[in-house]
Amino acid sequence: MKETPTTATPKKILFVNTKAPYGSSLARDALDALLAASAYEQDLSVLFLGEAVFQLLRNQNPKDIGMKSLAATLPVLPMYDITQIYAQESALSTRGLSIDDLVLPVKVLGADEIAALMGSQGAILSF
Amino acid sequence: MKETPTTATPKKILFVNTKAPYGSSLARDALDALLAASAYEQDLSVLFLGEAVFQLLRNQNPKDIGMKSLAATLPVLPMYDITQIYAQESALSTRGLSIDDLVLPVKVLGADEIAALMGSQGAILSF
Amino acid sequence: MKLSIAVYGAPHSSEASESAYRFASAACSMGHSLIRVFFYHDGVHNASSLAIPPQDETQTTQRWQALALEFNIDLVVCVAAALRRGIVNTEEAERYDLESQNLGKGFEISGLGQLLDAAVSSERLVSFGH
Amino acid sequence: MKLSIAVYGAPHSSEASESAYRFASAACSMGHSLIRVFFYHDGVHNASSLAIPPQDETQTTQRWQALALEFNIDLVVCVAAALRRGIVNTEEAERYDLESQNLGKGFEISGLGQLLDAAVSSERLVSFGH
Amino acid sequence: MSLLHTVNKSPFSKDTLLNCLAICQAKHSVLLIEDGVYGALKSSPCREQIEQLSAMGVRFFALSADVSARGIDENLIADVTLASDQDFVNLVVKNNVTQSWY
Amino acid sequence: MSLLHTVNKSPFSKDTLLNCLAICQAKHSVLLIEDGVYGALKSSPCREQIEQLSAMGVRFFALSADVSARGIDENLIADVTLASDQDFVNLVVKNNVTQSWY
Repeated sequence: MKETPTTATPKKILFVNTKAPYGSSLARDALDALLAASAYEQDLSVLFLGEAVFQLLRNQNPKDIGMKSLAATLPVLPMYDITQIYAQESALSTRGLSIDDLVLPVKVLGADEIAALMGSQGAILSF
Repeated sequence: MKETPTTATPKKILFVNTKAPYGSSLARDALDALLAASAYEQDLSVLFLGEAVFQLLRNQNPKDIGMKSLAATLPVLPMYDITQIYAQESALSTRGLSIDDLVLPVKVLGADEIAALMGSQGAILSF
Repeated sequence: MKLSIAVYGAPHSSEASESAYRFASAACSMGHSLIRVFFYHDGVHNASSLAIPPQDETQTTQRWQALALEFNIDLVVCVAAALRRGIVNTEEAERYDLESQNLGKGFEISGLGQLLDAAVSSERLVSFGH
Repeated sequence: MKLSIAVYGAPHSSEASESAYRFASAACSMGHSLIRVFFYHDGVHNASSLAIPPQDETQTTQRWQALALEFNIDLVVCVAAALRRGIVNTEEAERYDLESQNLGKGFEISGLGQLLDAAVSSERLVSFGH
Repeated sequence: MSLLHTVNKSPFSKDTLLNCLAICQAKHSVLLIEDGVYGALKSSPCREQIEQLSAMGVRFFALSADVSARGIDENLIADVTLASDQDFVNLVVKNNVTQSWY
Repeated sequence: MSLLHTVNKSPFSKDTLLNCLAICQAKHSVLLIEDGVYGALKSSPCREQIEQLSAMGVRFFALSADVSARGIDENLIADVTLASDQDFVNLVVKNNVTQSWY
């Protein structure tokens, strides 16, 4: 049987989110891609940069704008074995947000840690 | 014959441009709309705000990115009887541009003049 | 009051068409006369008869069609923007020898001049962009 | 080297698909193996068989088709993104009882998992967004 | 003449709201919609300008559906009034002309 | 590990380039494409950061086709090198991973 080494060892793949929810569908599309990816048994992590930290805010209620709540879906990530969830420290502080405002536990990273995280990946999916 | 007063007197209509060329097609789409509008004998004017002042730069050569030069088309505006052409003073200065860098003569406006121009219109088309 | 709106954003991808629809619906229910919705730039995708959003998501095309039918609104799609983006009616499909058309019922393809005409014939015009 | 790219922008509206194509073309001509182009979000419009840009503008769909044919590239369109935006193949058209299909020849509709698969099977993946 | 501005981009990442505020004058109204409602946050980078312009007679609104969607109802600047879709229509009708910033 | 960043938005109106530069380190490369090439202008709001990072070992490039398209060839920061489409491919190949900022 032919060996397929690239799939045998889990590959480190980072999903980078940079968009606020709802104004465009990219935030939702990134989450859909992440959930689909969870079936492939790779080493997945997800990072929320800049405006994307707004995706994590509690109390989202987008019913009146005809959309589904991201905040209602994001907490399922750990159930899909996605536990490496990161948010940019400066993005939170600039927006006056603390981790208590968020719908799921995240690890808060500074600039150097973000550079190290990105640099350690086998691939990055940018949203 | 039934009178149509709204079309009998030319209506003041302002085209407001806010986008850089090429990254999106909105700059081109705004210009197409303006040229189409010139056939209707209304009182047209056009204003370049923020990034849109980049539309007016000389020496654009977008052949290698598969697009048509805005700088090559914009100078036809006066031939279409569109002579009220305005650009935002602060947008030019922030970008290090002077009116000598532009492909057609424009009237440079400060913030108060822009507010007055917008306020005097019968309609604004925002791009 | 006579109103018109211009829509520059595609459904789903951008919130612009959602905002435009809610504005249109509110204006009509308040008794204003919405005479035209002009779809330009990515807004032309609002007119696609082939878009199939999941059942629990907004059915954009049908929603515009229903509103237009109830309140007698012109739904005008810019021909140049539509051709570039793959939205064609039967006439254009024949002209360009395409195997099918995909313009939703109730939408009309017309020239860019109809945007200026909307600005001239309405007392207010509002743009919804992305 | 084995490469894949992800395209999130629609032709004409955004420069993303132009940049993606030029990158793809350069990579192929340099002897790299471009194994997949994955079209997601507004990128699905790259696959429309009904888009008719003016003759002196870029014929996006045909350009991808020609490149894929010459260099044996998978052109994969995300099914969920495509259905929401009105890009359907014959199978989906039948399933949803639509009167026509508009997926360009050479493009294949598939699941979102193919994006991750591209990331796993390629040595490099580049995203082109708007 | 009265002028309505709509703004649909967040000032945390784009200069859209800043550009709008730069030309705002008394009797103008500004309606924040879509991602523009983030501009009404107490942490907004435009908070100072909004409060100054508000004191000068510019009126500020945020579309209620977009505020609720984003979960920020509790954190808005006091000078910004929530507006329904009907209020949006009334703002368009009452002002002579509308400039959409996007 | 080496990292390539691509940036396609103008820093005169969006914070995309600024966000990228905030996490840039020595051995990273930054390629400005599409409207991102305005970031290479001498008048760029990010000029100082680019020059500082360049001195620290970050390499900066601007896609030549996009620079010419916009007519800004004559006004670029000296630390930014013009790149062809082939150079873009080589940058992707030589760096371990690419983050696209858009």
